[in-house]
Amino acid sequence: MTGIVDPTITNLIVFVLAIFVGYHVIWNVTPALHTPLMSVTNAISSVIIVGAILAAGPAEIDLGSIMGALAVGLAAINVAGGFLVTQRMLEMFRKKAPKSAPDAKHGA
Amino acid sequence: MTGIVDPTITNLIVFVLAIFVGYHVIWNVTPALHTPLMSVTNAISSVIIVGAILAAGPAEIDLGSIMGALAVGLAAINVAGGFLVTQRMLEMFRKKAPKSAPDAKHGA
Amino acid sequence: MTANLVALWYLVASVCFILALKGLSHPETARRGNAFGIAGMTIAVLTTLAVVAQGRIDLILLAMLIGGAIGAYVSRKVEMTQMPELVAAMHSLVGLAAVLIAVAVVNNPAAFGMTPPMPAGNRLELFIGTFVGAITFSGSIIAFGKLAGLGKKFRLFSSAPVVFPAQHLLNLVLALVMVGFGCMFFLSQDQAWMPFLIMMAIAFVLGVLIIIPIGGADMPVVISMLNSYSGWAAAGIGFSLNNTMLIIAGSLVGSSGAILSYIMCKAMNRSFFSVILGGFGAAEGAAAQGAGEKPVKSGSADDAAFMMANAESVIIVPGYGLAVARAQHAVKEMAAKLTAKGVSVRYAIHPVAGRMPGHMNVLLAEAEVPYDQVFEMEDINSEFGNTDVVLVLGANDVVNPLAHEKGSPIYGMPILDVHKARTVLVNKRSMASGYAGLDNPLFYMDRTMMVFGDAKKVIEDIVKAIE
Amino acid sequence: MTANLVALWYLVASVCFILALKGLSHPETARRGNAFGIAGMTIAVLTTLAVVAQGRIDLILLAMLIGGAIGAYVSRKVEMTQMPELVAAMHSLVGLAAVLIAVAVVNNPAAFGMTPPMPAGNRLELFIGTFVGAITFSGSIIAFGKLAGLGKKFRLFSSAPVVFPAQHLLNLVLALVMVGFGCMFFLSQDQAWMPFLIMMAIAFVLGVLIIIPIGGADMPVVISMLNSYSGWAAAGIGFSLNNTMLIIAGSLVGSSGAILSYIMCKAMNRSFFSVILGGFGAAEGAAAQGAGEKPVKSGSADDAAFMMANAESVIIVPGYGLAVARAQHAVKEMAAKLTAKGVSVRYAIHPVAGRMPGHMNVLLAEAEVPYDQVFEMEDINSEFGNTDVVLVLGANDVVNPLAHEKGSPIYGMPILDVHKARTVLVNKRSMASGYAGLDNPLFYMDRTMMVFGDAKKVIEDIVKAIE
Ligand SMILES: NC(=O)c1ccc[n+]([C@@H]2O[C@H](COP(=O)([O-])OP(=O)(O)OC[C@H]3O[C@@H](n4cnc5c(N)ncnc54)[C@H](OP(=O)(O)O)[C@@H]3O)[C@@H](O)[C@H]2O)c1
Ligand SMILES: NC(=O)c1ccc[n+]([C@@H]2O[C@H](COP(=O)([O-])OP(=O)(O)OC[C@H]3O[C@@H](n4cnc5c(N)ncnc54)[C@H](OP(=O)(O)O)[C@@H]3O)[C@@H](O)[C@H]2O)c1
Repeated sequence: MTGIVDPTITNLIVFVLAIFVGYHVIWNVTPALHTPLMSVTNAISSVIIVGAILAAGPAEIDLGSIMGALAVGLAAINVAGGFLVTQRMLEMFRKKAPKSAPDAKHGA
Repeated sequence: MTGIVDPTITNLIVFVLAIFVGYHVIWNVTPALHTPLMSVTNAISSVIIVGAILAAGPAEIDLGSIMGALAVGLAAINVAGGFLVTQRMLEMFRKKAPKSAPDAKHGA
Repeated sequence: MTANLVALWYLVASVCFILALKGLSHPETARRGNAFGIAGMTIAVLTTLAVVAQGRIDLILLAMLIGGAIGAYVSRKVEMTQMPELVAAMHSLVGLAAVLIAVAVVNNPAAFGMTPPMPAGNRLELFIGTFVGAITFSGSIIAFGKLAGLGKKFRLFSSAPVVFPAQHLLNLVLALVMVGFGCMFFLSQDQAWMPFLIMMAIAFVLGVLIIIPIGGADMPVVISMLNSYSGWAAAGIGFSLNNTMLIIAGSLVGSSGAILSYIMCKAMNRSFFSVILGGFGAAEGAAAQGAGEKPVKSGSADDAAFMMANAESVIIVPGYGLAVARAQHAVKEMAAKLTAKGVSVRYAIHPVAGRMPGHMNVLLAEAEVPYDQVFEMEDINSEFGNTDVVLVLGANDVVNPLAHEKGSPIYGMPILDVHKARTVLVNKRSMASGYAGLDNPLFYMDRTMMVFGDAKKVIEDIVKAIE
Repeated sequence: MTANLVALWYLVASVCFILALKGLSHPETARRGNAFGIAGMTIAVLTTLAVVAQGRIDLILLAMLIGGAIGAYVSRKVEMTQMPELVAAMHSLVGLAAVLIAVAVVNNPAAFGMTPPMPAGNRLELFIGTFVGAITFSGSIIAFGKLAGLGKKFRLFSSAPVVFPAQHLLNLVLALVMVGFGCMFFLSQDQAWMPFLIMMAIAFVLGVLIIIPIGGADMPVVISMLNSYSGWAAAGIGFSLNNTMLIIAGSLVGSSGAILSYIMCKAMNRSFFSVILGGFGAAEGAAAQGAGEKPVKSGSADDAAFMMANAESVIIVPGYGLAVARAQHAVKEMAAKLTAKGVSVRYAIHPVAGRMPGHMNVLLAEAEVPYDQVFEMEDINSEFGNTDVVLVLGANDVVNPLAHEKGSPIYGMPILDVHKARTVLVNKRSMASGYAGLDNPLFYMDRTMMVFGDAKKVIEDIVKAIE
């Protein structure tokens, strides 16, 4: 081929595929799980903490690393809060789980 | 980050995502469509013709380009045969399509 | 760690995130899904920490500790009834984090492996990530205010749509100006703080302006839309940092939020665009005026208890009022007493009852209501016609028969057909309107008896009265 | 074209392929799906042609023309009953193409944008792509032979499992040797034809050895598994050429083939591993021996016509015999006549009836049998008990009640419960066994009447006899 492919293009490919995956995974979710689903996706979107850590990383402290540390803190609230509150909600559902056992296969 | 990511890793990412997509797309296929599905996936796998064209590409003819041209021919049989025979099969199903109209929404 | 190893770990984390969403889509696998999410996040964070191991790791750990502690505390303390506010608040944090990261990138591209000056491609992606993040931040703040009922203190947070002339025109102009500065940032060769900051500021303003005209009744869609935005913001930052995991996780969240918004709009029979353009519920003043003039029949908790105890079949319709009164446990007790008396008791759940999709399911689950008594709208709507008594607990819009009347602002929204039951008991505190700000003809029917009072108090009285 | 533009077009093609599979999974969208597939392939080919525009484009076009013409001709001429052979043959082509490309890559890595000597990573990927391709090729040839019934001429293609002592051990040793040469190829610095060619040769042999012990009855799983392999081969070549489209399309096909195999194994109640390890149906000699001793009742086409015309309900069970006799159109005519007489006629389709999953559906569709008369196994299995007459047309294994008996080779395979009907008519040419090589107790029941003869002939006679 003529030359090297830009990383942006590769990212775009990944982006498109991930959208397809997201679409298919969510499409059949039951309405009863909408609230936990929202809180878990919220927690996942705080994976942005990765960018924040990189920003806060450099050894000498400057504007960037302060911003980064702030962002780490904000995202960390989300990470902890999101997953824990989801877990709390799902614990509530669980008590009745055995009743919905016939649904199990769909989960495969 | 420390250094450049190997293209193989990027390819691996694409690979994993594509497997997820394939899995989700196929999982709910109706048994009645298994045969056309097989013939269309067969046609799609002959996208390997792309590699064959690249192999046959170089201006001077050598072992590689002969192999390439052969591969182009083989893959082309598949491309044409696969899609056309799928179409032929689906034409047969179509005559009864209106009857299954209520199913249409699932296709979304 | 080499870049390759980092990328591999990130891939593992991405797969965990996919499995998390996959798990969350079915009740049986939901908890496992959450565990996958936690695993993915742990891997992602540890890997990144290893990357910056030589840097100011103390600062990072401190920030994580503080943030994590706050998050854990909030998640412990939050009432299930406050979930919508919580989610909105969290979206705003993601948006703000994205903006802060963008500032850090502009400040020192080298820290992210770009050799300054930043490449044009990254600048474009950074621009997109920044404005999506900023809009997510300020928009979520407004949504949070509306949901938390801050409208009484600040008109900005009014649950009614805040509208003014030429609003959409203003938004359009602002958006264009923002894109203009974005292009300026994109085209400039050096750091270019000025266009960047102006663009950011406009995006913050836009976020506010986009959300204020949207009425409280449409907030579920808005939350889910902001959910989607927060994902796209993460993906945008991922593009500019060349980080595939951020891209994958971000677009998973982005597309799932978009799909949820779509599903919800369908459940409310509203077009997505009319929700986004806002102004719904503006008729409220006029419609609510009629209240108080027409006669209503009202009764006591004892009357209600008597009627239900002597019925063969009772359907309970929980709504937002039940949630704020935190009466879910009391309801369960009441249902148990009725069942013991041989009455068939079922719950009818409207998909947008409460303040968040699926909210009522969570509340009833919290109260450990048996699964087989809980029915979704489609499954039970045909049953109201041959039901003796329906008890509406703090629900209003979702049982408003105006939805069947052309011209009403909620025309076409699917509702629970409560008005078809032989007797309708409605518990609420007053004749005030619900979220959509509409009067409700159901309350004035001959077969309807109002039982005024706080839901929890009334139900407890009913429990006492059933002997 | 720049590399970026090429990559973008390839992305568009990949999306088309995804949409193609998505479309193919529902009857309503299937044709659109195929159109997407064609569009994707067209984009992929045109883009690649643009890349090599300065090269020997004439040679390429010629090869494409010849190949395309052959493909088009075959697709026009092939009988629907020969689909399994066709698919197997096509898989072998993909496998061979992959091998040829690998040879070309080894010969001149520069043509594929690699600066010689080939990087180690690419060498590894090439090794994998080559042996998967080679196994796909030779394995598909064997599958083709078994399906096309070449077993009578060449024992290699025998539809019965070809087994010999220490077979699995031999395969294992060969596989290890192959991997050994693969590693040698991987580690060597220069062109290294020797280990490459030896590895390839062993892979060809392995393909044969892997498929011959698998009995004809398991061929549907094998085809679908080879389908999957052909996809992985394409993906492997994609890795070594750094071509994401090949990777995406290849892994789509690979995973879909794997899933189909899994679904099918479940439909036959066989474990995937036991299928792959082969040897199923070895009990055939012993089981089939019993035939010819026990008495069977046999009747003429006239008898059959009389019984069906006087029944209230008839279920037709088509099988492989119907397919080879090409009697699908005759069946439809017969059903129409019976329906005109007021008989309720339905078709019961077993998921693995015929020689390919979904095969019977295609055949009945070809004959334009009304959709609402065609039932899948789960939907109709409970109906046999109260059906007057069941007409089994060239089906054998899928109605073999031995499947309910522990110890029989097909124990556990879900079958159509034909033996529960009041009267069973079975049409086949002789008392010979079916694909699994087992005798069928159904034929010896008191309520069963055999109608010997070619399916088409018999049905035509029945049509004439119904007046
Ligand atoms: N689920 C979602 O996703 C979501 C999210 C946001 C908005 N919405 C919208 O919210 C509405 C939901 O309908 P809904 O019927 O559940 O709620 P609603 O229409 O808002 O009505 C709730 C009713 O509960 C009463 N109430 C409040 N506190 C109470 C208490 N402590 N005890 C007893 N009653 C109390 C209120 O009347 P009084 O003041 O007279 O007591 C009010 O009329 C829909 O319009 C929906 O579109 C839904
Ligand atoms: N669908 C798939 O995916 C697939 C693919 C490969 C293998 N298989 C296997 O194939 C079997 C399918 O079961 P099946 O019941 O459909 O077929 P089967 O068990 O192979 O039986 C077919 C019967 O049709 C009879 N027959 C052949 N030619 C005929 C003609 N011209 N007219 C009338 N009868 C004729 C044969 O008996 P005579 O010789 O006495 O006429 C034979 O017993 C299963 O074992 C399945 O696992 C399935």
